[in-house]
Parts: sequence; C-alpha cells; structure tokens
Amino acid sequence: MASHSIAAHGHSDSHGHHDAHHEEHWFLKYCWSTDHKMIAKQYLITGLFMALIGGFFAYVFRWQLAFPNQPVPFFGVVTPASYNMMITQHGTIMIFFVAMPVLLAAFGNYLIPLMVGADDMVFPRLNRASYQVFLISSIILIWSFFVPGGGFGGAWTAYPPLSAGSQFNLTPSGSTLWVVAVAVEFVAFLMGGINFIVTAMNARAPGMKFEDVPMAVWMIVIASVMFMMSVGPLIAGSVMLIMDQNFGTHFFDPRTGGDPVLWQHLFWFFGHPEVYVVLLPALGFLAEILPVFSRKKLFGYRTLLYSSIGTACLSFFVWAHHQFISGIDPRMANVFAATTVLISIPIAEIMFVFIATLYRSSIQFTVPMLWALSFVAEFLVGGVTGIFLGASGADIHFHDTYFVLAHFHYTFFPIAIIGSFAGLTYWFPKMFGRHLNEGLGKLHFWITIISFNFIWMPLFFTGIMGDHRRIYSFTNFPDLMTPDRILLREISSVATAIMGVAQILFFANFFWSMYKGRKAEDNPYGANTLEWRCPSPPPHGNFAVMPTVYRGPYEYSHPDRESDFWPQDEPPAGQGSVQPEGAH
Amino acid sequence: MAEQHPSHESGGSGWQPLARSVYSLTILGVVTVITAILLYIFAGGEDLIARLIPANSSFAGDIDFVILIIAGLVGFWFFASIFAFFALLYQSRRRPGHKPEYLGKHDHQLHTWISWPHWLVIACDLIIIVVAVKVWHQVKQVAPPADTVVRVTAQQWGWTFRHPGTDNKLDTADDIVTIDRLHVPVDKVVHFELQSKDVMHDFSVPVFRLKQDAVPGRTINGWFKPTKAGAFDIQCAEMCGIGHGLMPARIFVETPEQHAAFIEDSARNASVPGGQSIY
Amino acid sequence: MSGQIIATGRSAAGMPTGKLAVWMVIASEIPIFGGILASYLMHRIGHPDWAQMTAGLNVWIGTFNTALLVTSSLFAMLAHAAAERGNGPLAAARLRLAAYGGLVFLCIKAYEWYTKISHDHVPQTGTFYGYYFSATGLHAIHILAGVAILLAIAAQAEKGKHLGRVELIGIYWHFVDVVWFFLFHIFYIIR
Amino acid sequence: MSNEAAALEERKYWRIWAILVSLPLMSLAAQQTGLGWLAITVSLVVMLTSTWFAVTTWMHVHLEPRYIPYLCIMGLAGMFMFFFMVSPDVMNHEGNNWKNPSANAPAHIERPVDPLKPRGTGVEAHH
Repeated sequence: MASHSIAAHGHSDSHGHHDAHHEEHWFLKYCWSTDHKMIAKQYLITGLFMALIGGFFAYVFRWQLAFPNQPVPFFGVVTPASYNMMITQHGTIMIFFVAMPVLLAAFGNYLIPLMVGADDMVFPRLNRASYQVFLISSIILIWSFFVPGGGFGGAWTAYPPLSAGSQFNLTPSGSTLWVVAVAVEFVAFLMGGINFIVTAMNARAPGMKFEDVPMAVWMIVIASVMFMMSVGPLIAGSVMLIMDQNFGTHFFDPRTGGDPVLWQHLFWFFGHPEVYVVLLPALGFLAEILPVFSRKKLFGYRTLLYSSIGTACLSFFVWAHHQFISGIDPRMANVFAATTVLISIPIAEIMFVFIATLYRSSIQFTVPMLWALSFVAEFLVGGVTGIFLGASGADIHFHDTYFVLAHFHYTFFPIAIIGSFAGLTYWFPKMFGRHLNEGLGKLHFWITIISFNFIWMPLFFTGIMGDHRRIYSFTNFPDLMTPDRILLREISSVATAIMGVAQILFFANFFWSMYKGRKAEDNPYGANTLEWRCPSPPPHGNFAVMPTVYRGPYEYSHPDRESDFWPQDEPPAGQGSVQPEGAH
Repeated sequence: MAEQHPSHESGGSGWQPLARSVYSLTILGVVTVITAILLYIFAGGEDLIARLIPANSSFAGDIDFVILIIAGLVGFWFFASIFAFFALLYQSRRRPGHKPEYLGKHDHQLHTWISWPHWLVIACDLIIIVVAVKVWHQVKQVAPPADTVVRVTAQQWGWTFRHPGTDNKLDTADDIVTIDRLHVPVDKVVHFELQSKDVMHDFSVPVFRLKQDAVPGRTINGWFKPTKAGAFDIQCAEMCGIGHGLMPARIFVETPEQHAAFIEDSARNASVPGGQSIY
Repeated sequence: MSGQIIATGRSAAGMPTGKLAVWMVIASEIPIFGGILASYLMHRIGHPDWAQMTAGLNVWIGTFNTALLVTSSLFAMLAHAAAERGNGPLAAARLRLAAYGGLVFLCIKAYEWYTKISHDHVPQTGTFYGYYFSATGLHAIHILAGVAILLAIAAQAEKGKHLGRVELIGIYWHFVDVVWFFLFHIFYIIR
Repeated sequence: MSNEAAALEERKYWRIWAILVSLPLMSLAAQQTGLGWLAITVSLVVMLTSTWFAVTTWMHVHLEPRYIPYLCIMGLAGMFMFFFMVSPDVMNHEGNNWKNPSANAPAHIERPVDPLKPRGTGVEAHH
C-alpha cells in the first residue's frame, strides 16, 4: 500500500534531533519531558495532590455532619455554601482529578509502552500536551474555589437550572469555571486515550498476539475506547451549559422551550460508563498482581477479557438508572432496570475469575497482594448493594440517600484508592528503583481498610433510615435526629478522620523509600510481563534490546520448568526465531 | 523469591477431591445462610426494614419486600463468594511443600467455576427484575382512584401545599394554601401534582417510601395512601442550592375528625386568601 | 514524531500509526456532533412551531457552502494523489487550494451569522438559534483547525517532507465535509 | 504508481466531485417544491448517499482494517440509541403521570432575556 510506505518514510526522516535526554536541564527533564515514564509520574503526583484536597474536604463535611454547626478542627465553622462547595468538589476531584489521572493516565502512560515492549508512546509530544492540558484544567478547578461567590456548589452532577442560572446557584463565576475545568480535562483525556489505544494496538512488540497482551493493557485500552465513545455528548452538553450560564441561551431552561432533563441524559450517558472507565484499569492491576503473588496462571484469560468487553458494551445501556425518579417517564425505568440488573452477570464472572485464580495457588501476602485481595472483598459488597439501586422498585426508597453513597463508595473506594495503592505498591520498585517499606505498608493497609469499613458500613443503615445526601445539617429534621442515627454518623466521621491521619504513613513511606529504600532488582517478584525485563527504573528508551514475545503473560509454575515463571520474551529452548514485526 | 517453587504437577489431575470439598463446604454454608434469610423474610420478617424506619403508607410494605427479596438473593451470592474467597485464601496460603498448580489451557472441568454460577446469576436477575418492575409499576405508573388531590409546589427553599377546600376540588376559591405544612387524611388515597418554580427539588417522605423529583416546567403526578396518623418529615432529596438542607417540611397525617377541623378553621380564618397570591 | 521512537514506526495493527490515530479522532468526534444533533432533533420534532425560525435560514447560501466544501475536499484528494506520486510541490499547491476553500466557507458562514444577528436572531432569543449557532460554530471550529493543519502540512510537503501526512489531513478534511452534509440537510433542507 | 494510472484516478475523483455537488442540488430542488415529505425523503437519501460516496471513495474506509468502520458504526449506533431512549422524555411533552406545559411556552422571544432576571415558569404560562 503506497501510503503505508510513504507514512513509514515520513516517520523515519524526521529523526536525528531531540536526542540525549539524560543531559538536559532539570526543567526539560522534569516538566517538559516527552518520556512516558516522566509524564506518568507527573500525572501520579498531580493526582495524589488533588487526592489530598478531596480527602480534606471529605473530612471537613463528615465532621460537620456528625457534630453539626460546631467549628471543625483545622477548618472552622462550615456554612451551607461551603458545605455544598465541598461535597461538589469532593466528587469532582475524586472522580475526574484523582481516579482518572492516577488509574488511567498515570498507569496507562507508565505500563502500556513497557508492557507491550515499546520504547515510548507513539505520540510523545501529544502525550506531553495531554498532561499539560490536564494540569491547566486542575489549576482552573482549584482557582474556582477562590473566585467571588465561591466554588460551584450544585453537586457533581450539576443538574440545571441550578447549575445554569447564577440567580439560582449564587456562584456566578465558580460554576462556569467548574464546567470549563471538567470540559478541558475531557479534552486532555481524549488526547491521552487516543495515544493509549494507538500505542497498544500498533506498537506491540514483535510476536505479541492479542492473547499475549497483559490484562492491564487490555483493560486500559477498553476503558479508553469507552471514554472516547461516551464523552462526546457531555462535551457538547458542557458547551451548551457554558452558553446557558454566560450567553443567556436556554438549552436547559424550561422557561423558553429548553429541557432540564436533557442535561441529565447527556451527563449520565457519559457518567455511567465513566464508572467503568475507572473500574477496568483497577481490575487490570488485579489481573497482574494476583497471578504473580499466587504463582498461578490467571484463570480464564478469555473469560475475563470477554466479560470486560461485555461489561463495557452493556454499560452504555444503563445510564438512566441514575434518573429513575428524576423526572424521566416511568415506563422507561422498566427498560433501564432490566439492563442494569443484567450487568451483574459479566461483573459476577469477573469476580469468579479472580476468586478461581486463587484455587490451589500459593499465596504470598505481600502488601500489593493484600491490597488486591481487599479489592475483591470490598468490591463484592459494593457490587451486591448495587442491585438494590438498579432494581427500580427498591430504588424509590434508596435514591439520593446515604445508601447510594455507601454503595458508590464501596465500589469507588476499591477502584480509586485500593486499586491505586495496589498498583503503586506493586510497581513502585520499577518506577523508582527502590522497595517500599513492607512493615509500614502493612500497617497502613490495615488501618485504612478497617477504618474504611467503619466509615461506610454505618451509612448503609442511616441511608435505609432515610438520611438524604447533600444535607449540610440534619438538625432541621426531627425524624433524623434520633440517638442511633447520630451515633452511626459519629462512628463514620471519626473513622474518616482516622483514615485521613493514616495516609501520613503512606506518604512517609512513599517519599522515604523513594530515596532511602532498599535497592530493587530488575525483577523482584519473578513476574513474566515485559516491564520487569528492563532495568528498574527503566532508562529513556526502556529496553536495551527491543524484546520479542513468545508466550502469554501468565505462564507461572509451568510443570516443564525449573523456575516457576516464564518471561514473555525468553526464547523457547532450541529455537530463537524472531517473528516478523506486525504479524497478524 | 518465588523461584524455589518448581511444580511437577500436570493441570487438572487430582484437583477434583479438593474442588469438591471447597464446593460442598461453600454450598453448605451458603445454603444455610440463604434459607435462614428467606425463612426470616417469609415468616413474618417483612418488618425488617420497618424496624429501622416505620412503614406508614400502603406501598411501603411492598417496597420493603422488594428490598428484602433482593437482600436474600444477593446475600446468597455475597456469602457464597466471600466464603469461597476466604476458604481459598486459607487453603492455598504459601507453606512449605505446597506446590501451586499449573492450569492447562483446555481444562474444561475448571470452567464449572464459571458456567453454573453464571446461569444461577441469570435466574436470580430475572426474579429481581420481575419483582422490582411489578412494584415500580404499581407505585409510579398506575394509581388508585383519588380521594383527594393536593398540589405541591417547591421553590428555593420551601414548599407550598395547596389543599382542596371543603369542595375537595383544586383551583377553587376555598383552596387552603399552607407553607411547609401538608395536611392529609389517614387511610385515604392522596394524589399530588408536583411542580417546581425555579430549580429541581425532590418531594420525599421516607416513612412513606415516597420520592419524586420536581422538575421546573413539568407537572408530575403521584399518589400515596398514609396508613398511620402522625407528623413526619418531608425532605428535599435533590440538590437545590445553598438552602438545600434548610427546606424541611412536615406532613400531618390526620384522622378524619382532625382533618375536618383543619379544613374548618382554615376556611374560617383564611390566612392566605385563596392562595392566588402564591402563584 | 519526536526522537527516534521505534514504537511510532511499528504497525502491529496492520495500518500506519498516524492513520490509525486520525481514525480514532474521527471516531471520538462522531459522538460529539451526534450528541448535539440528536438533542436538536428531539427538540425540533417536539416543537413544530420552530418552523417560523428555521424558515429564516438561507438555503441557497447553505447549498453553495456545501458545494464549496466538496470542492475543497476534492483538492485535498488530488493533493493525496500527487503525494502518492511523490510530487511534493504539486501536493502543497493543491492543499493550499483546499485550505482557501475552507477559508471562503468560513467567510460565507460569518456573513450568514452576521445577517442572523443583525435581525436579532441571536441564541438568546430562541433555543433553535442556540442549537443553530452552537452546531455550526462547533463545525466552524473544526474547519478553522483543519485550515491551519492544511497550511502547515502544505509547508512541509513543499519541501517534500512528511508526504504521508497529506493523506491523513485529507481524511480529517473529508470527515468535516461529511459532518457538514448532515448539518446542511438537518438544518437547511429538512428544517 | 504510473502517471496515466494516476491521471485515471484523478479523473475518478473529479467524477465523484460532480456527483457530490449535484446531490445537494437535488435536495435543494426537492425542498423548493415546498412538499415537506418530498424534501425529507430526498434529503435523507441524499445525506446517506453523499456520505457513503465520501467515506468509501475519498476516505478509502474499505482499504482500512475491518475494525475501523466497526468503531465508527458503533459510535453512530450509540447516538441512535441515545436519541431513541431520550426522546420519550424530551421530544414528548406529556407521558405516564407527567406533562410538560412549559415546552409549549413561546419558543421565540423578541428581546434577549436577561439571564439574571427570573421570569415566570412555564407552569405560569400554562395557567
């Protein structure tokens, strides 16, 4: 194909410059680098920083809920406006500015080129641009807290007309900056996602067939495709919302033929797949960690892959279960209830695959393994409680109560926090060339997990008892101020504070080990995937010799071998035949 | 670390006894749990939820029943998975002399792990869908004939309730308009017309298991039938701005005599004349 | 691309990396335009009374714009043919013609908007105008970006560099063209 | 690629150009007849055919691997599903236990609205 040869030629003749990365000015090295590993670390640090902000907000409003209208330590008195602002920004930050950058962008950037045996992303400068756009968006978001009127306080779903009219939300510039920040961030992740997809599809090492791709890469690619396919309507919708806010249009304004319900659909058509966009990378980390520390082949590679694709497809048909009672036609609720409950099938299969992987394995309870196993246990709670909300009849009672929040956090805390910790502790030796402190890690793990369950288990019950979300003080509701409810809220809030304090352990461990930790070998865990076949930390260009892949990523404890792992790029005994590039 | 674990087992051989033990153990524990739950639900345990929050409307019991049925079914899966999970964690912990097993690619027996639970999940899903949709249809899609109609108008940040007066018809001269206080007779089917003046609100009465958003520009109809007299909270369940936590209201479920008295003296001192000023 | 990136040269998926990326961009654009068009359609079908506003659109200008875009796409196509023969300067000249077509399109669109606004047919005065301005504006932004990229790639092709990119920008340019087919028929013809 | 083959290909492109220019003229003519149903049918046909021509003969989608058209078709299918699952709420102005009188509020207002000045609700316009 003529264009093929010309394209290849066009790529090959632009070289000869932009070499010798190592001897660059520190600014070029740390802030202007096109190296996928440095960009991944930039995403990681930004995400962790945003996580601190979001976590602090969570502590403040939990404390306000348990001890209403008393000054919160380290913050002061919480006004309704600041309460609304904090819950809104907590949701926005944790979903769009922590889970997405850390799970999808940071680990996607770091792992995809290493795992598929490439030396970098296919579009390094696009990659750098995507991080810089993301940085701008998070700066805009933080800036929006300090503008006159305060940050946007209309909940992270931003239902108009509340979000559209400043005479309603009383945050004239905060609401606009919020929408702008989110929309700009979508653009950044579109660029990054296209980069991920193209890299994983096109830059695979010679001999790496579809079934040899590590599951983490598969999951990140599926998530990027889902994001690409679902975010479009919300980008259009946020343009419309910005025009409603600033140029007096009436897309979502019922007073002149607009329709508020349209925004709900535009938002949730993206908003539900978004949950799976961040879920799938976390599942991918599990699929890497569980086999390594149980020294056993992943159970049912194909089953896991097809279930994930099925989940991805199905998740496009369920969005309106967030709107059962939000003014949609009740007849539509029946359709969406059916599709929503059916999505439990592929998710259940994924859980079965993980549990079955442990059967007759040899489990080693290291810190990453502990995080991965706790993901399975906690996510099961979140998964089964989701059925209550998908079933339209039961959702009448549960909608917008703390039961929803508890369910959501039992799914999202494993995804965003446990998944990130699992990935961080697992790949830390590769990222920074040093080992984390095992004891500190275990201490941090146990405190976090126990306090997490103490935060959210009580809120299931306050939710059933009718506590509605986003209410800054229950003192106005006599039915909700019974002693048992107050006790449950206080347990949850105190646990929140404990968990917040426990994170100091992690950051201490993180930064101390980064410089003082035990030096890490290239392949400390005896893992098969390609990222463990290059020095840790990998140099610019990753591999001394570009690897060739001969087998799947999960060949552990093979009966015919002395060592219990079999790296993907180790030539089979006797034959060293290199398959041509771009086979299949 | 892990290189010292050569394994000379071929996939599949000798795993069945252990699998059977894990299966039977799991199934045993789970079946006991599920039977206990279901027995509890069917043998007069419907008020499991009602012990947490009173069920004071005609359909509250049905919604609680949906919740409990789902609790039984997903409880089955939850305990099955957790039981198998921890059983496996213990059974296959790393210890001397314990060799991990290599999975052959075409070991079809292993796929019983996936296949039969998979069909069971589908069966449970169908049950849940049927039950949930049935109750949803009865609560949200159809309504029994109305004994009385009230108009509920939400705005930032308060509620306006328009009761039909003595003639039991809305939009007449003798309508009673109250702020943040809704009076309804007990054991009567009350239809409500839900409207919003500015942003989205949500008319929610937890003790009735009743919740419906008020969308500006739309009129949404619903119904409820209180079964116990008393005064209960009305919450706004949709974020509606700074005062979202500050728009509580009370619903007064009254015996016929109390309700007649309420209409009586409201008509006598028409505090809000006709309520036309509200609109 | 930057550096001696081996990854960029690979094509394990059976097509050049740049082309794959362009198709991904197109696949991610489809929901953006699809979302706004679907929202417009369900409003328009629900509001027969919008006909008085849709009747204000000048269908002749729209048709001329369509022909203009098609012609500009033709030149992008011819530039691709020239590039495949390795004739850089010819490809550059044709790319520039395509870019000028896009610029003229923008000028006509600007005139059209001007007439609308001068009749007080601004987005504030009706949801239809809101949809009209945002949809055509979104498309105009894509045209603007396309013109810029066309000129940049023309400058490279002049020196015989990156001839492979001529085809890539061509694909994008045709896609913008196809989007305009939909906008034109939905806004101007069907009304 | 030899020159005459190239010239042949360019002539093909010109032919497609002629088709693509004449198709909108057809729909224009159909619309000028003033028959609504004719305009709609013709323009739908023209929209799809011209898209088909552009995508196949200019974007050469048939030369790409199979998953490229599938991906684009998936996106289109998603938008169709979006339309058909959302229009019951947005396109209809009344449904099961709800009605939307504000949708019939005046769609065209003479002066731009001051976004800061609240106007009456559609409900009010309805009464």
